[in-house]
Amino acid sequence: MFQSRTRFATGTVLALTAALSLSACGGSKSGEASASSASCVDTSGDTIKLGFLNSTSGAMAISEQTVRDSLSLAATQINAAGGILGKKIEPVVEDGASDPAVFAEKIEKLLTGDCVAAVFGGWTSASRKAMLPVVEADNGLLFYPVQYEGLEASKNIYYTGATTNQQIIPAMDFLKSKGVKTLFLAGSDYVFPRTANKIIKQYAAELGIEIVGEEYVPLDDDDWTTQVAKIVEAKPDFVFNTINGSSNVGFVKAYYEQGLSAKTTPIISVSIAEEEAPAMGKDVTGQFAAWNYFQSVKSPTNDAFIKAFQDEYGADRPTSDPMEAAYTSLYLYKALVEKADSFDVDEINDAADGVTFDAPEGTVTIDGENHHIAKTALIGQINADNQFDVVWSSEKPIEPDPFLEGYAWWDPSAE
Amino acid sequence: MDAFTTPLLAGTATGALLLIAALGLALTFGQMGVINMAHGEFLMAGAYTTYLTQQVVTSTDLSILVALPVAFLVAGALGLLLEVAIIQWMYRRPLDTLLVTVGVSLLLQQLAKDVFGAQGDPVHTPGWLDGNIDVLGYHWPFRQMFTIVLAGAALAGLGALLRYTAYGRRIRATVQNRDLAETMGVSTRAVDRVTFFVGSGLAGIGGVAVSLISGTNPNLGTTYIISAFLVVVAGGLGQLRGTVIAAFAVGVVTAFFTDWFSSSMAQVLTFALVVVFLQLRPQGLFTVRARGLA
Amino acid sequence: MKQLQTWGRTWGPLLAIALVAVALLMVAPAVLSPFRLNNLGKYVCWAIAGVGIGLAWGRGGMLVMGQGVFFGLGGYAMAMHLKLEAAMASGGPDAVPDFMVLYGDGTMPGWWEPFRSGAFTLAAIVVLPALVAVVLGWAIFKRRVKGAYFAILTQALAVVFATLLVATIKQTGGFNGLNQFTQFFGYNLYDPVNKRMIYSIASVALVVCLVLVWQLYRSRFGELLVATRDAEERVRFLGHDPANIKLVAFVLAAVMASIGGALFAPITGIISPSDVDATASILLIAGVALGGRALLLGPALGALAVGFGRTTLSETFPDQWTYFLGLLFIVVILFLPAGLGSMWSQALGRLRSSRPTPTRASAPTPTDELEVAR
Amino acid sequence: MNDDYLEIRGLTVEFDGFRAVDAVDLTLLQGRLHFLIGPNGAGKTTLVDAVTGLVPATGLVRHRRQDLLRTKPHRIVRAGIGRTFQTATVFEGLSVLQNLDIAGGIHRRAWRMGFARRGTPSYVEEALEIIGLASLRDRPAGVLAHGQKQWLEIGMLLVQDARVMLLDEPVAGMSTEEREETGDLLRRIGSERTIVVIEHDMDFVRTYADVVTVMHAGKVLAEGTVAEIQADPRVQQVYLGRAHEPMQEADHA
Repeated sequence: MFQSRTRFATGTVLALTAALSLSACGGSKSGEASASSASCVDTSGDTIKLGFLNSTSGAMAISEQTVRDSLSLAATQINAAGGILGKKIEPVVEDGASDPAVFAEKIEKLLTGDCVAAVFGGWTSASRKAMLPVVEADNGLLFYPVQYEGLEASKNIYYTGATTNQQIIPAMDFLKSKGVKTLFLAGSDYVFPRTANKIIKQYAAELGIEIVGEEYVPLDDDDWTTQVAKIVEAKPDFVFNTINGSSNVGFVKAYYEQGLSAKTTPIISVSIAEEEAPAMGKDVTGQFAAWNYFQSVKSPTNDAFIKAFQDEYGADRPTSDPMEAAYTSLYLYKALVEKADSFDVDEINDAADGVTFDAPEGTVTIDGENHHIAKTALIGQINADNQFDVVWSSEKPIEPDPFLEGYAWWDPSAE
Repeated sequence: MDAFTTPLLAGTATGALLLIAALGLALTFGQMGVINMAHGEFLMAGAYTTYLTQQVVTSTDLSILVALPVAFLVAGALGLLLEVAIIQWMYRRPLDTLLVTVGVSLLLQQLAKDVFGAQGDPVHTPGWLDGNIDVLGYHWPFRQMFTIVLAGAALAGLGALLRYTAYGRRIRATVQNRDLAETMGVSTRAVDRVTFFVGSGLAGIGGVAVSLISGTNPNLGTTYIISAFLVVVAGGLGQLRGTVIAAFAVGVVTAFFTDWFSSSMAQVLTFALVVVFLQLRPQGLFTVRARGLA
Repeated sequence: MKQLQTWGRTWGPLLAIALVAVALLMVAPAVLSPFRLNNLGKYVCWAIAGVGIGLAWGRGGMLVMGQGVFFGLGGYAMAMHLKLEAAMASGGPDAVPDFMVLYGDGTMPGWWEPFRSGAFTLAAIVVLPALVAVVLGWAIFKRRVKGAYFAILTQALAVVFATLLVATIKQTGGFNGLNQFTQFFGYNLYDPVNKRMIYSIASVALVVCLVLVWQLYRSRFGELLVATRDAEERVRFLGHDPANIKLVAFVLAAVMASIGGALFAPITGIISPSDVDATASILLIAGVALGGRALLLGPALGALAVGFGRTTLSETFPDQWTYFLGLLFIVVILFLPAGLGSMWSQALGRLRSSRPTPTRASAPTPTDELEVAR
Repeated sequence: MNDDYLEIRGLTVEFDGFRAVDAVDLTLLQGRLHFLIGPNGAGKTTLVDAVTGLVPATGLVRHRRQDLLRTKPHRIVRAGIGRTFQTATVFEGLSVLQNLDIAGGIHRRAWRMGFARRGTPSYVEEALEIIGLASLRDRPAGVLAHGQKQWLEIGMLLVQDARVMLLDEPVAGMSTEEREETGDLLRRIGSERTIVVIEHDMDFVRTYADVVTVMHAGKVLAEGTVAEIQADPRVQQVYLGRAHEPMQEADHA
């Protein structure tokens, strides 16, 4: 060991590896990029592969599993009714593991490896943002079923959840109609609440509603005591809640603990639905939520949807807005393909405008321009059974406007 | 006025919670040099115990009182199991113990997710805790006062155990000089187990208090554990006094930062403060035995 | 025979590194689909960070549980540049990233400005983590904070870092992170040939890091580092400040993690807080523990294995991945603390003479921190 | 006389109000074997700890015009002050040669540390000869006999080129022959160094000491040759509380 005679040979190794890598570096510059490989989707057989990409592990698993369930239900129903263009759906399921990078990896696998015709899934904006460049590069299709903060449109993504002008803005209209003068904003410290509140603040100025406070807590933090104390002090007419996930429980508990209630300072939420309401450990009767679908919506389509879902997964399982949006997304895909009479992405996009489906929430229509769908906004009030009584509705479907171009008061560059 | 009282009182309650969580950590670390990364999951176990107790004991008013001893036993038993199954084999490898317990922590979280679901289950606050008292404009919830009382009781109980019982004397002897204690006929193995049981059991009690804040969820442990570790680091070793002061300091300071800036910034600033604090007072952390270095 | 042994000791490891290089740079591109190759590229990025962890933890005894922070510094530095490249390609030289327009007021923080320059970005990927590591390491090591305290502080750092990222939406994209890159230093990021190029760069970076630690491990510094791990106070009485020795290893590990992160961003097309938080940091440790923390190739191969396992296991048993990970920690650390690679070394050692290995690097004896902990 | 000696003035070490070392004055000259004796708890090891920067102290410790109390431990080593510990602390996994080599680090520039060892440095060879372990050069230090470990540690001090060597009970637990060898070794290397030995074994002290300092309760009780010390009634008082043949039975613990 001591009498090592070998001269240290780092240089040699470096030269070797450099040479190896150079051989692999014959890349092409931007602009002259080779056209993306032609779609590998196989439409010759009597089945068509569709990708279901939801997190079945990690923090988002509980939410996304419900979406997975309703997608499976829709696939079963469609197959029982003869499939899409006569082809049975063959689902290829993948776990996004609540990690955006995994979503990006898996959608690539689904599109280029499994050659699925379309992918359904994603929940967090982070996962959608991660999938967007991949699905655009591969010219694939993604159906995203969750309400989100808007400000996005891609020709390769169909958004079947609400954008802000179908949930946030109607909620503000509802507050105005209730004569609300002062509003307190409470949200998780991430993109959706921050963006939603930016819109709320600008629209509130327009409506003459005063924002008397704005508080954020990290996603995984449950202690809202200090922030709720500020609500107590500010005495707002209403609290606009954009908190996500389990942090809601901490908020609601702290809120009741310090003597607030639906009578004194009601909350309107955009992420508490049928599943979350009973998990608060508090009687939340009388509080409000803004969605486009409630289990309590009265329509034959909804009754059939609820029955089918509960037959499949158990009578105790509630149905909620994202589940309905996911269910709807698969039927919309079917309608799209059948109208285009093709599984080809470009042909589907050409045929997209005006495609409708009689969904559990009511009739929805695709906007061919921005790939969002026209939806009716609903405000529900929680009753003693943890179901929502619809107390306000936009009456007719609202055209999607993800960039809020139709709203004069909206100034994206203002704070 | 309540710009001062709110963070002070709310922070004290947070500090009390951190204290309950940190006591067990400080105890096992001080005695055995073991950092148990699954300690947060013992908090979680305490919270789920509260939920389950409420399924059995239908009177919400009683259920919390029943849950306290049950949670202590459940979390303590988990700790004991961990000690017997894994930790006792690796006392000479403290860093490895830390990593193994990371694995245990992952397992327990996933297990909770599979058994109880990721959604989290509701825990109902008993009527006698459901209310508040107006302290200079801050509607101080009874629940927070209860947490402080609970921490005081845990501290007093632990102090009494250490001071007045035979086991306590053995624990103190082992902490001060393990080898000597052993030659004096103390079974340090048995003492270690008792310590682990008590330390983990305290986390179970903390879990009951946490469940009153946020119900249950599988990630509940991770929320509090980092702060509890910072408390142990800042508090130094061997003395409960350091842990007590550090817990309340971290709780109150975090509450003030939250009030002034935001929760996110409060986390960042509190961490920075602990690092700065270590610059000023590393003595509590540092001893060298001169006669033999090996 | 003896000569052969000497030859093998010196050149054996290099030969092994060369085998890794051939496998990554020639075999893998030939047999894997572009998608799988890209995945492998992702694991390679983790492996680069893993090599650094092996240096700091395996040889230096510093359990770095927050390497995600440095992974993130490099990843975000690179991502900022890619984001600006994408913006400038579509909106001219003064364009700002899309998310700043969407979520902010359309103005860019001043500290983003220099990242328009590719050269600055490359320098930042090395200098930034080094600076942070020096400041932090100085503060911690000089005050003789070590063992479990050190591990906890680094993990807390990762938690704080992720929280900070999530909360600064207008500056870092928050929870969504940075994504939607279009090009990589002028090359189209979605061209398969260019993707292979980036993969190759990552592989070369890994090989370079391996050669670097090979030289370090056989150097006097390497011996001193192991000596510091096993008996820190004794090293002080050899006239060395252990803090400096540890600092060097810690900084090198930080820079390696940063390089791994910097390549992770273009390979996966995204860097977000969940790639750099405490959980991500734990995952990095898992690979190193599995492969063999103190071995030359152990950390890298372990990281590759964990990355591969994560993908395949989550494809096969989506819900069980966490169980596998948890069990991996328990089983490996409890029964095989020196990692899977140690079995190979032991087998090799039995073939050789009974002479002691030069540095007892592979057998951890972390009693030192216990002494101090008391 | 050059300035190559160790000067201690008013050295005081306090632990929580207890004075372990109390205003000690000592001058330790080059070329002599100094012995530091005293009952347990007299403050001998603490004195060495204070000189080498292991415990904080007040007063003055000067070597070559450098105030050691204001110097960090590793800088004290670099200034030429080396020490050993009661329990031999060598790197058990490293070979004898490597142990010596690693001690030579202070002779190298920082960047040179990045290179592997090539050949054996001359000062390592020299030390190896002096401590008589040349034949065991490739043996791991962990398998050495107790005495050999102590010699190796002394060898490491030689490699460090320590001008002042503070040895804490180097012959404890050694056989008679090993003691003799150690004593001869100390004589050999002591001619051009300042060597201080803490020792309990009075036979050893009698045979090799040039100067003996007796410490008691943190203070210097007496100083002088072996004969002078033995004759000192205060020393006898300290050791046994009565005045007959004191040192023979001095404790070994």
